[in-house]
Amino acid sequence: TKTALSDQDVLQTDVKDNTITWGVKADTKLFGLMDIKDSKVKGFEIDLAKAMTKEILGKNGKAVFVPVTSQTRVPLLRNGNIDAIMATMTINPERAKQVDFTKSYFDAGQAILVKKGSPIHSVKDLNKKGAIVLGVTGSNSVQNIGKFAPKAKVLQLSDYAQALTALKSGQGDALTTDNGILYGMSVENPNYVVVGGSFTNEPYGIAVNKGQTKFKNRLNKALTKVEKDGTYNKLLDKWFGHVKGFNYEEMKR
Amino acid sequence: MQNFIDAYSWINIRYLLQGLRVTVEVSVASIILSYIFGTILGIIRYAKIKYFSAIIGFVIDLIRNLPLLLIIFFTYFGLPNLGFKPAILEAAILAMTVFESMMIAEIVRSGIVSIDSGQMEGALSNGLTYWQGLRIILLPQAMKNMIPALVSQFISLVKDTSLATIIVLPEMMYHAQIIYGQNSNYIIPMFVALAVLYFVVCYALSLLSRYLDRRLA
Amino acid sequence: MSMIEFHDVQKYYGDFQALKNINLTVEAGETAVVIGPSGSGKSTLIRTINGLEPIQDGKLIVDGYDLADKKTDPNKIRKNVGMVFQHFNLYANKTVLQNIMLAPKIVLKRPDKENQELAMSLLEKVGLASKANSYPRQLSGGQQQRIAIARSLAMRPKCLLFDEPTSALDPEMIDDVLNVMKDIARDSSMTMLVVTHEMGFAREVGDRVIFMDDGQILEDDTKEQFFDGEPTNERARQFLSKIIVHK
Amino acid sequence: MSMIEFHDVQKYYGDFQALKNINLTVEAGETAVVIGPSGSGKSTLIRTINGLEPIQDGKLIVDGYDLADKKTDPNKIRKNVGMVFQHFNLYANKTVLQNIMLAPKIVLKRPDKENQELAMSLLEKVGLASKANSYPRQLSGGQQQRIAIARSLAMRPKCLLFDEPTSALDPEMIDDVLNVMKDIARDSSMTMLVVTHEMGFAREVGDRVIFMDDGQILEDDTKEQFFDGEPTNERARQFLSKIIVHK
Amino acid sequence: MIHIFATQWQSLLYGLGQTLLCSIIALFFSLIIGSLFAIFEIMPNKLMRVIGRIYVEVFRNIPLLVITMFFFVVLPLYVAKINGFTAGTIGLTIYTSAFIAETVRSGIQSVDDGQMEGALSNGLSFWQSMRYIILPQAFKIVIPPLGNQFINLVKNSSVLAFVAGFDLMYEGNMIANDTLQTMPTYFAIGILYLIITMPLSYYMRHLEKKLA
Ligand SMILES: Nc1ncnc2c1ncn2[C@@H]1O[C@H](COP(=O)(O)OP(=O)(O)OP(=O)(O)O)[C@@H](O)[C@H]1O
Ligand SMILES: Nc1ncnc2c1ncn2[C@@H]1O[C@H](COP(=O)(O)OP(=O)(O)OP(=O)(O)O)[C@@H](O)[C@H]1O
Ligand SMILES: [Mg+2]
Ligand SMILES: [Mg+2]
Repeated sequence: TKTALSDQDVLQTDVKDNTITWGVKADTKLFGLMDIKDSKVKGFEIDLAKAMTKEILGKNGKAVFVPVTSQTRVPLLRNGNIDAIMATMTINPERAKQVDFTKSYFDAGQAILVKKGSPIHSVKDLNKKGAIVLGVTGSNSVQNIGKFAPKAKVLQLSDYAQALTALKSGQGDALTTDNGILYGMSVENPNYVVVGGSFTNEPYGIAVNKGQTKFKNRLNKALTKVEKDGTYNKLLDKWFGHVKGFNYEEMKR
Repeated sequence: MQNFIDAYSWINIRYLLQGLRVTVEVSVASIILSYIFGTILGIIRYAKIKYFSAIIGFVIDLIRNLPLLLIIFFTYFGLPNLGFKPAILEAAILAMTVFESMMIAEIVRSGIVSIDSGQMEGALSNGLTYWQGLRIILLPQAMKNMIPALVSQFISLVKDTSLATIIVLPEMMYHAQIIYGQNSNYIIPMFVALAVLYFVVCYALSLLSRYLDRRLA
Repeated sequence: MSMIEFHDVQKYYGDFQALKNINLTVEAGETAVVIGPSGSGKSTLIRTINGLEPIQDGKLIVDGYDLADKKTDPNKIRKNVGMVFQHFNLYANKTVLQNIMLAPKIVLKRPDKENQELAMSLLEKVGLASKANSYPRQLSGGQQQRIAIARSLAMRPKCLLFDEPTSALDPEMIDDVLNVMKDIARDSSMTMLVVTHEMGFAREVGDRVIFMDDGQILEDDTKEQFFDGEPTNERARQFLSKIIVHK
Repeated sequence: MSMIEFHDVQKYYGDFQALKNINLTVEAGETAVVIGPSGSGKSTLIRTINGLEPIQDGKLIVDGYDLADKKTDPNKIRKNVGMVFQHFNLYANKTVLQNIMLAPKIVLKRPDKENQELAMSLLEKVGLASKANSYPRQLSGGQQQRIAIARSLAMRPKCLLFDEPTSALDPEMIDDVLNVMKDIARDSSMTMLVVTHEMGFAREVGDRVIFMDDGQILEDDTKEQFFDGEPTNERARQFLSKIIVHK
Repeated sequence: MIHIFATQWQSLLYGLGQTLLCSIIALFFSLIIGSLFAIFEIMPNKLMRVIGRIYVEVFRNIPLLVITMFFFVVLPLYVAKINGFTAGTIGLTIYTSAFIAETVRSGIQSVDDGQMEGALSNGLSFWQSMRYIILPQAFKIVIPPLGNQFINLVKNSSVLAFVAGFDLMYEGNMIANDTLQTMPTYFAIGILYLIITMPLSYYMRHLEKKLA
């Protein structure tokens, strides 16, 4: 039952089983994407999770990855199917009421993607009646648009490809989400560009069940460790070094 | 056009077909199970057994009126709270079976209702019991009339398996999403491929129904 | 022991009284013909005997069982009392042979070999041995009705009930069915209760004629009384003149 | 001009020839009765006249239109040629009055008031004015058939076709329907073609008797020839003896 | 869950309204279009039968999401931009109409042939006979399976969530994501769907009894 689950000490069990089970994205380029050839999930978050697992459990520690969607990640965490969520999840106060976050492991910023030659050059240009901004369900971007361009209407689609396709069909004036992802799209579609730089901070955090303070603290410690020993920067370079226009140097730790 | 050529690389197609295989497996399992349970429930509801039929009837109405998506959700995430923790595949089949059984129960009930009442009277006066008359005389005739409705339901079922993407069942729709996750330009080619593959499977069911319809006519 | 006994039987459909104070005894081996205008309760009468309709008051004893008693399982009676309907009610999903063999097989557990032999001999009797593997819908009405009779006979019943067995048939089919029924009636051990307007049948093999109107039995005469004398009841006389003149 | 003319008409169902070389003329105002064994093609004959079945060869001129011609719209003919079926075919979803008023309203665009008056007077004529607001299933077969006749008459047709109008009826209902039909037949302007085994009807109001067998017309006699002389055709004689003896 | 209702009632209510609106529009048109193609399928004219058959087989055998996406992302490229709600409603209408056509066809075929013959010989045209005589009786026969289709329609309207149609499912996804109270949110959504579908199914049951 629920109480039993939260009573269990996740850290203790993980150490005993020599395994940490991570909930990760399987459909998000650069962060967590299933590789069709070998059916393994790959990306920055995966590599980071692996590094942190090794840090916590030692060289032979095992990281298991369970693909999650924005609808399933919290119930899976609650039911104990996964120990932690590392899935482009922005830390915000509303969410912090339901789960505990570690400190941020990636400082994304929200940006907008538009068609080349579009009259829209920054989020400010979207602040007018009739402007439509496309987003993706499960990202934190809606509330932010509400702050930066309150007059615009936001449509959320179920994944990035659908949102981009909707943009191409003229269903919206701009596509907004975290800059890393937008730059990825821009590489595939040179006719679409990221404009205006990022206008928010979207700190991604690892979520664990409430009450698992020991585990959370251990994760924080591991994160600091991989940042300090250069692993973090190496991974940043590996995944974002080639993304045109994305200033990953700024994000080095 | 180039998008289509790239999207239909052998590796992607193979991945899509792997998804199709799961779709078909879940569909076949759910069709067989829900056909059995749906028939039983439909008969119980038809037979007007005191209290029992009314209760079953209420449960049938309740479940068939809920979105399948939510039933899948509850099966996968709610049941562990009750001490049963199904795997993704089990949860998908279980949820589909529960839901589709209720839809089929309703079809079976209305199928039996539509059989001429003389058939049951003939059976009774011939010495058969009510249940024998139901099983041997009414049900086979009802089944024949129900073929179009049943097959429509099974076609819905096949496509509804895609709702289990929500619990990350590796079926065809989910695999398509993974593929266009690699490159967002693949989305339209993938939707076209989905349309074709679902069509092939479902149309095969349609043809089967026409064939059965003719054979039993 | 009498085959069928009605004692002050009352039957209602909701508020509507379809049978009013019925008293009637049919002895084993008798052939009784029931006539009367449409809606007079003939079908209702015959259906209560087979337990297809419950009665609300009185006693109805068939083959020694009291149908008014809730504890009586009507299936016990139906094993010995067959019924033939206006619209045949053959099993649409079974062949002719299966129609005949089904109930003996599952109700009486009669061995297959014996069952099949009896079925075929009954099909001979009704002149339809060649149709054993046809489905009901492939047969004419007259043929279907003869099969329905064979189906009832296969249970070797003590008593057969007929509800207007010829009235849905084309005129030229009627004779074949009536001939089969006359054959059965001449077998003195069979009790028959027949709702029909075929006066030729009544005259030839009936023992009694019962006239119903408005849920009541208004006349219950021997065949001789009914045909040679005149019915005493005015409505019966009227009705009789109407159906006989027309033919 | 003749009302109905068949010239060497051939009609097939798939490979099966249901009408063989039919030649027949019915004059306006005539009442012709068609008899023959089951499956002889009587229904088929009458259904071709109403365009319900296409013919494959020959000429079939009804009310001046050639039905063999693909360009002929059978609806033109049906406005003037009504049909009454064995099983009534009343609109199950409409009341009696709506059954009668529907076609005049939407086909002839007859004003409501006139339409209603005619419908009620026809209901009077068939003795069922009190049933105007009943649904077909609430009526006995005899009543339904009389409504069906009224429905046909409401179109004020020149010609009425009847396909065994009384053979699905309880015996006591038959007279009422026949009486209505006799009434219509006596109106000398109406052409009637009636498939029936009711010899009383043929004798009383028929002008001609046509005997069919095996898709062919074997006898086509005036009433007097047919009833007073004997039919010349052997099969016709046989058939006649069978249906008359039985009744 | 009560907390979700209490704090999110505005979004939920809006979603309920959109779902209801989409369902009503799609139900109305899919009934008309479905009946039309059902009639095509049983017409004497071979060409019409083939057209009816193709329509039904194509649209009931491909996923609703694909049809809807076609209207949402492909059509705007060549014809005209339509919003998610409209695209979803059109997709739902087409998809459901194929199922309804199949249902109504079986209903038409189970109406006694005599009804059509009676109407034709009474002077009505084929279409008039269909409209006044055959269809009303066919609908009566197929009320239970039609009810199933209607309920499916209401639930399938959740396809709007994929094209930002602001329906119940869309709002539910939003709320679940913002608050992370996933289970309570979907429970609430389930209850709101029941509010639409339960009365619908009881109404169909009532109709079935009334017309029996
Ligand atoms: N299931 C029923 N519910 C209500 N009333 C019924 C029912 N069955 C019969 N009745 C009514 O009971 C009366 C007797 O009906 P019944 O069928 O026994 O008459 P019948 O003499 O057999 O007539 P018919 O010659 O038309 O067959 C009629 O008034 C009829 O309308
Ligand atoms: N739709 C059809 N398809 C194939 N064969 C048919 C069809 N309708 C009638 N027939 C055949 O055509 C022949 C003539 O049938 P029809 O119904 O005209 O006979 P009928 O004289 O009216 O018989 P009945 O007295 O039984 O009504 C029969 O052999 C019948 O089986
Ligand atoms: Mg009766
Ligand atoms: Mg005929």
